[in-house]
Amino acid sequence: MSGAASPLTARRPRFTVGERVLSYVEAVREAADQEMARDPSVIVFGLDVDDPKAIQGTTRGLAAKYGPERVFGTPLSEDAMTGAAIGMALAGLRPIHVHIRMDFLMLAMNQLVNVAAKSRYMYGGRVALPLVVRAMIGKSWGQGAQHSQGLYSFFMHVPGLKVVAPSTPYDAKGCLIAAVRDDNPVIYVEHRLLHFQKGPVPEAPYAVPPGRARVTAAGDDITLVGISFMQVECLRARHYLADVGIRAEVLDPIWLSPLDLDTILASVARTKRLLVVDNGWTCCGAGAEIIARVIERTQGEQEVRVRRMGFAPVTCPTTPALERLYYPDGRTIAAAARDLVEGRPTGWLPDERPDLRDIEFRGPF
Amino acid sequence: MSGAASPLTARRPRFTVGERVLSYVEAVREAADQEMARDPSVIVFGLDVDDPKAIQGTTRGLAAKYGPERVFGTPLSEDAMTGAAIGMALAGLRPIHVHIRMDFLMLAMNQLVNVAAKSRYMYGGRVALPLVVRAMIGKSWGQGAQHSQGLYSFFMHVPGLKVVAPSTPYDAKGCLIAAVRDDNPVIYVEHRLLHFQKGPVPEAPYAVPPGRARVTAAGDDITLVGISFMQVECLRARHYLADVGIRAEVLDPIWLSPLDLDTILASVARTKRLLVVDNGWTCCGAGAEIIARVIERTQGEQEVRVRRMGFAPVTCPTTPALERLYYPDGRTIAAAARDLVEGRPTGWLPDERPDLRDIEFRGPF
Amino acid sequence: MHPQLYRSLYRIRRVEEEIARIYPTDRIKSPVHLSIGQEAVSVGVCAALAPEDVVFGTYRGHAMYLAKGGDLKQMLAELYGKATGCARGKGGSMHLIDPAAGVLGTSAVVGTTIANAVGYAYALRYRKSSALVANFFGDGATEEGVFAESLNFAVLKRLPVLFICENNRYAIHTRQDRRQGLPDICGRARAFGLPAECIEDNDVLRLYERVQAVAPAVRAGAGPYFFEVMTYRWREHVGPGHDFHLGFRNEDEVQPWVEADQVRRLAEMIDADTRARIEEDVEAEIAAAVAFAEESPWPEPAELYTDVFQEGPECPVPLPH
Amino acid sequence: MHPQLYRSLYRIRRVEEEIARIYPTDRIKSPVHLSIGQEAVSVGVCAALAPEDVVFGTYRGHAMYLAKGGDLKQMLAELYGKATGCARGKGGSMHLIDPAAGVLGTSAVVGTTIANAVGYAYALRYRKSSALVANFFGDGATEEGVFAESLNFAVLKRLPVLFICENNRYAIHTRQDRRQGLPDICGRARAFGLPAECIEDNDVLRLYERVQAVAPAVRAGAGPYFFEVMTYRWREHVGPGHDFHLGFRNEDEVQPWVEADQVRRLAEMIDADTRARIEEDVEAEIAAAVAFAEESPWPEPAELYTDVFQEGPECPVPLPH
Ligand SMILES: Cc1ncc(C[n+]2csc(CCOP(=O)(O)OP(=O)(O)O)c2C)c(N)n1
Ligand SMILES: Cc1ncc(C[n+]2csc(CCOP(=O)(O)OP(=O)(O)O)c2C)c(N)n1
Ligand SMILES: [Mg+2]
Ligand SMILES: [Mg+2]
Repeated sequence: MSGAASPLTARRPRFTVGERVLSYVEAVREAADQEMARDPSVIVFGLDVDDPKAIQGTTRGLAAKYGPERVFGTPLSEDAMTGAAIGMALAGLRPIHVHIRMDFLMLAMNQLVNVAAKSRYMYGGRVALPLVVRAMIGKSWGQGAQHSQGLYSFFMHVPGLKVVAPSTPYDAKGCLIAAVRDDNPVIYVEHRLLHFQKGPVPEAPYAVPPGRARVTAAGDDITLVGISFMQVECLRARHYLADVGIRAEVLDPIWLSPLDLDTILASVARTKRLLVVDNGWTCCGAGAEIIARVIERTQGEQEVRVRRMGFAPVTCPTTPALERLYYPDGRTIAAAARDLVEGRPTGWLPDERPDLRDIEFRGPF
Repeated sequence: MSGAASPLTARRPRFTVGERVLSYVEAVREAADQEMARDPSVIVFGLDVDDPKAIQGTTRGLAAKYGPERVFGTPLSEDAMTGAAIGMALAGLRPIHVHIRMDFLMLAMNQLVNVAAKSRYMYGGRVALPLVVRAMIGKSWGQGAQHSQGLYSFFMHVPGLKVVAPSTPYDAKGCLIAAVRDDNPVIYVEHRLLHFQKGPVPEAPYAVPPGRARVTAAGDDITLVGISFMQVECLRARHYLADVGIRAEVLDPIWLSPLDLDTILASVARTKRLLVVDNGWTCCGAGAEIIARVIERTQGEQEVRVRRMGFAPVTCPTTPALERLYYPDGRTIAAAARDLVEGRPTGWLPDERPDLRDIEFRGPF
Repeated sequence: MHPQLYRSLYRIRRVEEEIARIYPTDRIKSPVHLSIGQEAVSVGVCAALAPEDVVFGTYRGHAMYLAKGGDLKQMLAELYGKATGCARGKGGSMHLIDPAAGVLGTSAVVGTTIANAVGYAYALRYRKSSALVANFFGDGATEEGVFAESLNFAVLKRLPVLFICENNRYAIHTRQDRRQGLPDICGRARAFGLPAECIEDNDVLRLYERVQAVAPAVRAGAGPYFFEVMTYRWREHVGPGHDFHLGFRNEDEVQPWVEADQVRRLAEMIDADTRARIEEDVEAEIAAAVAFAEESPWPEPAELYTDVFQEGPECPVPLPH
Repeated sequence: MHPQLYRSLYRIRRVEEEIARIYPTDRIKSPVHLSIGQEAVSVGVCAALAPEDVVFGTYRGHAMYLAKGGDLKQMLAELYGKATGCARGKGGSMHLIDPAAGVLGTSAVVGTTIANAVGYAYALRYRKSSALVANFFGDGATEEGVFAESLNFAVLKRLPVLFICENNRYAIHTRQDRRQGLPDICGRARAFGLPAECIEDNDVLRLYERVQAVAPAVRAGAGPYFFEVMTYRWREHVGPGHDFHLGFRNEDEVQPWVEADQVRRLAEMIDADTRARIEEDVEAEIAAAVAFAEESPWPEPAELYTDVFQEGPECPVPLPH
């Protein structure tokens, strides 16, 4: 899906023709490679990072280039390996700990929530914890209950952790570089389907630092905030909405913690309408937080209409017949957005546009 | 702190003189005792449930009465013991798994989030999981970073789990009975300081079922929703507010999942002002969810002013000098409530009233 | 006994091959972790179990599910995502279940069912049942903390559990010796107080005999027992194909296992007529099951919202407020 | 060497007794897990360590912190919650730290620092350092899955770690044999490939010798080493008092340990003058430290919001957007 042709190009920051295009996978790989070349304290480990599949290719070639001491697979021991990552960080290394599914972080919660998030504070600022945890959200082809969760709100909840969920190759590289250079624990959230995205990525290292959201498409009628893969769906929705004369502005928070509220407030000040689309469940999710903050800040000054979307409040089913209904998509987002704009249930649902069809993902996994 | 005299009596549901008064600890103990007597499939286990301290007394005497097969301490193995509790529930037992601190549930997240919450759905409804997990939130006397967290929003986020946080002895008994009889996993949240509360508790078994909030004190000027121990602080705040002529209505959600939104909406419809006080961090917390839902439901029809309070967005410090500032209390809640009512920062902070002083808690733990 | 064992082995092998054959048509939109080459482990153990015994396994659970008597039609319908699946299409290949047959759970998170199995065994013991729980897991699962915690608890409470480690030497593409400082799984089990033995060469008959021999004591309260069964995965970790081209393992590594194939071995131990009849039955059963899966309806949209909770009748107890 | 060991033993014992003496005044508003009776473990190990070596421990960490050279003034100020504490009053008794002395962490969640120690050791090995990590934990901690996972990784990577299990036979009020199916901790360590030995009777000299003997190989890359040290907690699990009245253990169980008290034992092995001088020094140091804690200021309110993150200079790299 290369640049100009695609309706999704709005997502590219300042695209100059002839600029280099990479896939999300290549962008992640390049960021790790450049940081490892720059700083010998950067190491990469986690289950299967050094195997033939190389975590979708995101760690391809790193083991060969930097050796088994800097790039290694681990035993199936998420709890201890996370604790070990913390110990390495305490000793001044900058580990990147990789998990092929975010669901598996549930085995590492004690070390992440009770140790990583708290060490600096409970030790009175006498230690720093430069740690990056890469975790992937799965989707489709029967990933099901335990391979599809987007649990980033857990990490937003806990002080002492930073959380980032880049949705473009450009941000994937810049955010990983920023995360590696950050002296604090950063949960770096990827999405299996975003891995297939292509986009412009400068070759020289650059950082997309914490606390900066991006306006990925301009508009005046409604603000769509799309998190992780839902950013893609929001940009699809924008095109469906354009077909009925509604100009949606699309924002990508990029960093969820710290969150750039100002950019969202500036957009909402114009559009007066906010739809946050979570790549997870809505209850106590990022969308709840964004809406609560926006209302706390705007109440009494401007009237803003708000709404959340996210996974259906059920466990993810494997059958395509139900999985289709489990996730928001460009069409359902557009429908909800139009209802919000018109202030009434219109019952409208756009027919699928071929050029806006979802990425074809074919299993086995 | 017995009934009529205390400013906190508003929390009692229909109190008739001469009614039996129990402590929260005794209420929890009695609920477990009565359910075990009623149903041999109910068993209680967890670290130290059978030791001389008997989890603050909440399991006192159960081992002697029901024997070591139904009441037993465990190895220090939260992950496997949670998985075992799930296996027992699959086999038709109704385990109550006890944790002296909620922080330790971080070791059990994989089994709770990936297995307990999902089993019924991912097995197409062919199994049921009647499981109760009791977890205590600690506070004061240097509990600090790892013994003070109120992480219930994690469990509200995940479909398939129910969450309850009773704040009175009456609800402690009724909710535990309801939780034990529920055929689904229930996270039962206690608070170390609530254990000292006393209140009327009927002797006969009764259930306080999911999905019912309670108006614990009536008022028309503002709605205070206090979760877990913050319910006590909200009732304190109500008295400080009364001193300046503000009549606050106080609600206790009791069950956080499923949440009784209607009772909150009914109150807010009158007061037009909502302050939710979380017994945890606010980011992606219960307060964010409640405010987002209230706004989604009321927008366009009524203007509601909202605000959240909760733990300071930092790790819990041990020194009393800072811990005091870390938690909301009756006075800071009153101050925030007054500002919300008057629609401006008044700068008011009431002096502490001796009759509203906090419970004296003395360590070592 | 040999005919039964052969039927079970042949049936699993052919079901897996059939899944691999159908897979490229994309009608099975579910990750499949085939047990081709490892059938003997589930068959040897389950043949020695009683119907009321219970099994817990993993995402690589087709063999266990079938060997224990799980319904084939419902299994294939589940892989197809149909409403008639054993999990009504909501679980897929990694979450097979059949309570009627004692198949109580399979998980896609490595190691999780080890603790569930131990808890189930506690309930059996508590109920004075003579049933036991057999728990299947891979060599990689033994590296998860839950493995150690579960073994300790099972020994502490002398629970009726048979731990069955299916050691196929790999976790995805990583060899055991690259993950375990001391690759001696039986040794670790013994250190927790379990009697443990290793069945070399995937030997279905030996495994069957040994499980038969130790099961009575386990039922009688002697405590858990541990088997490590050396076996080998012929196909790729997940999916219908092979993975030798990836270069992480050498093709001739599989040869000895193919030569010692337990399906062929048992085939040669029974007379031709019996064998022909068995294969005929099985082929017919599989064809019928595939047809069933193909023709079954998709779940209704409303199904998305069911099965989150089990909601019984309103609470019987009077509510004073 | 004996005078040094005695100084360290006596100093820890007296600090703990002093904390117990002060505790009823409520000036120490922090849970305290005293190490009275267990001083020998930290002293025997740390006396054999080099200054650049690193230790990780638990909430019962006073002895380790002091034995490794942690600052006494800052420790007491921390217990008092003062701004001059080793964690600026934010961590209390359960989170002592002193990077300058190589005290890298203590946790209130059982078992957590075992994995942290292993990771730190990986960094040392990666940096070709000759330092090692000594990790102290209790007998209960060995039941947590992280213990097994950490040992496996340490052996797999041959990391420079000394695992020190302080076996005081209890987890709070529960005996080891009521928590462990096979109460043989060294046996479990060996099953993971570690050389393991048990030091009976809390013997500080033997422990010191043995650590000295094995440390060089550990530094040289031979891999981790495991010590189980039998010891005994004289006081209650948490707090300044005793707990025999609770009835879970019998008062005469402590007698042999009191008779074999390593503090008195070492006292008797050095000459009277040396001993008098040491005790004088230590008493003066403790008195000064208590005074320091008492007189130190509370943290300023603004401190509540500091130390959540380490914020360096803005990212040096140019930002194209
Ligand atoms: C907790 C967890 N970590 C990682 C994974 C990813 N994963 C899936 S299968 C597998 C290998 C498991 O190996 P083993 O236990 O030997 O079983 P086998 O696949 O060989 O049958 C891994 C690492 C997972 N599913 N769960
Ligand atoms: C993960 C976890 N579970 C439970 C507790 C509660 N707890 C605190 S100390 C302790 C006993 C630990 O025993 P042991 O490891 O032998 O250390 P000791 O106190 O005897 O020195 C327990 C269960 C905890 N702090 N962390
Ligand atoms: Mg394997
Ligand atoms: Mg102990």
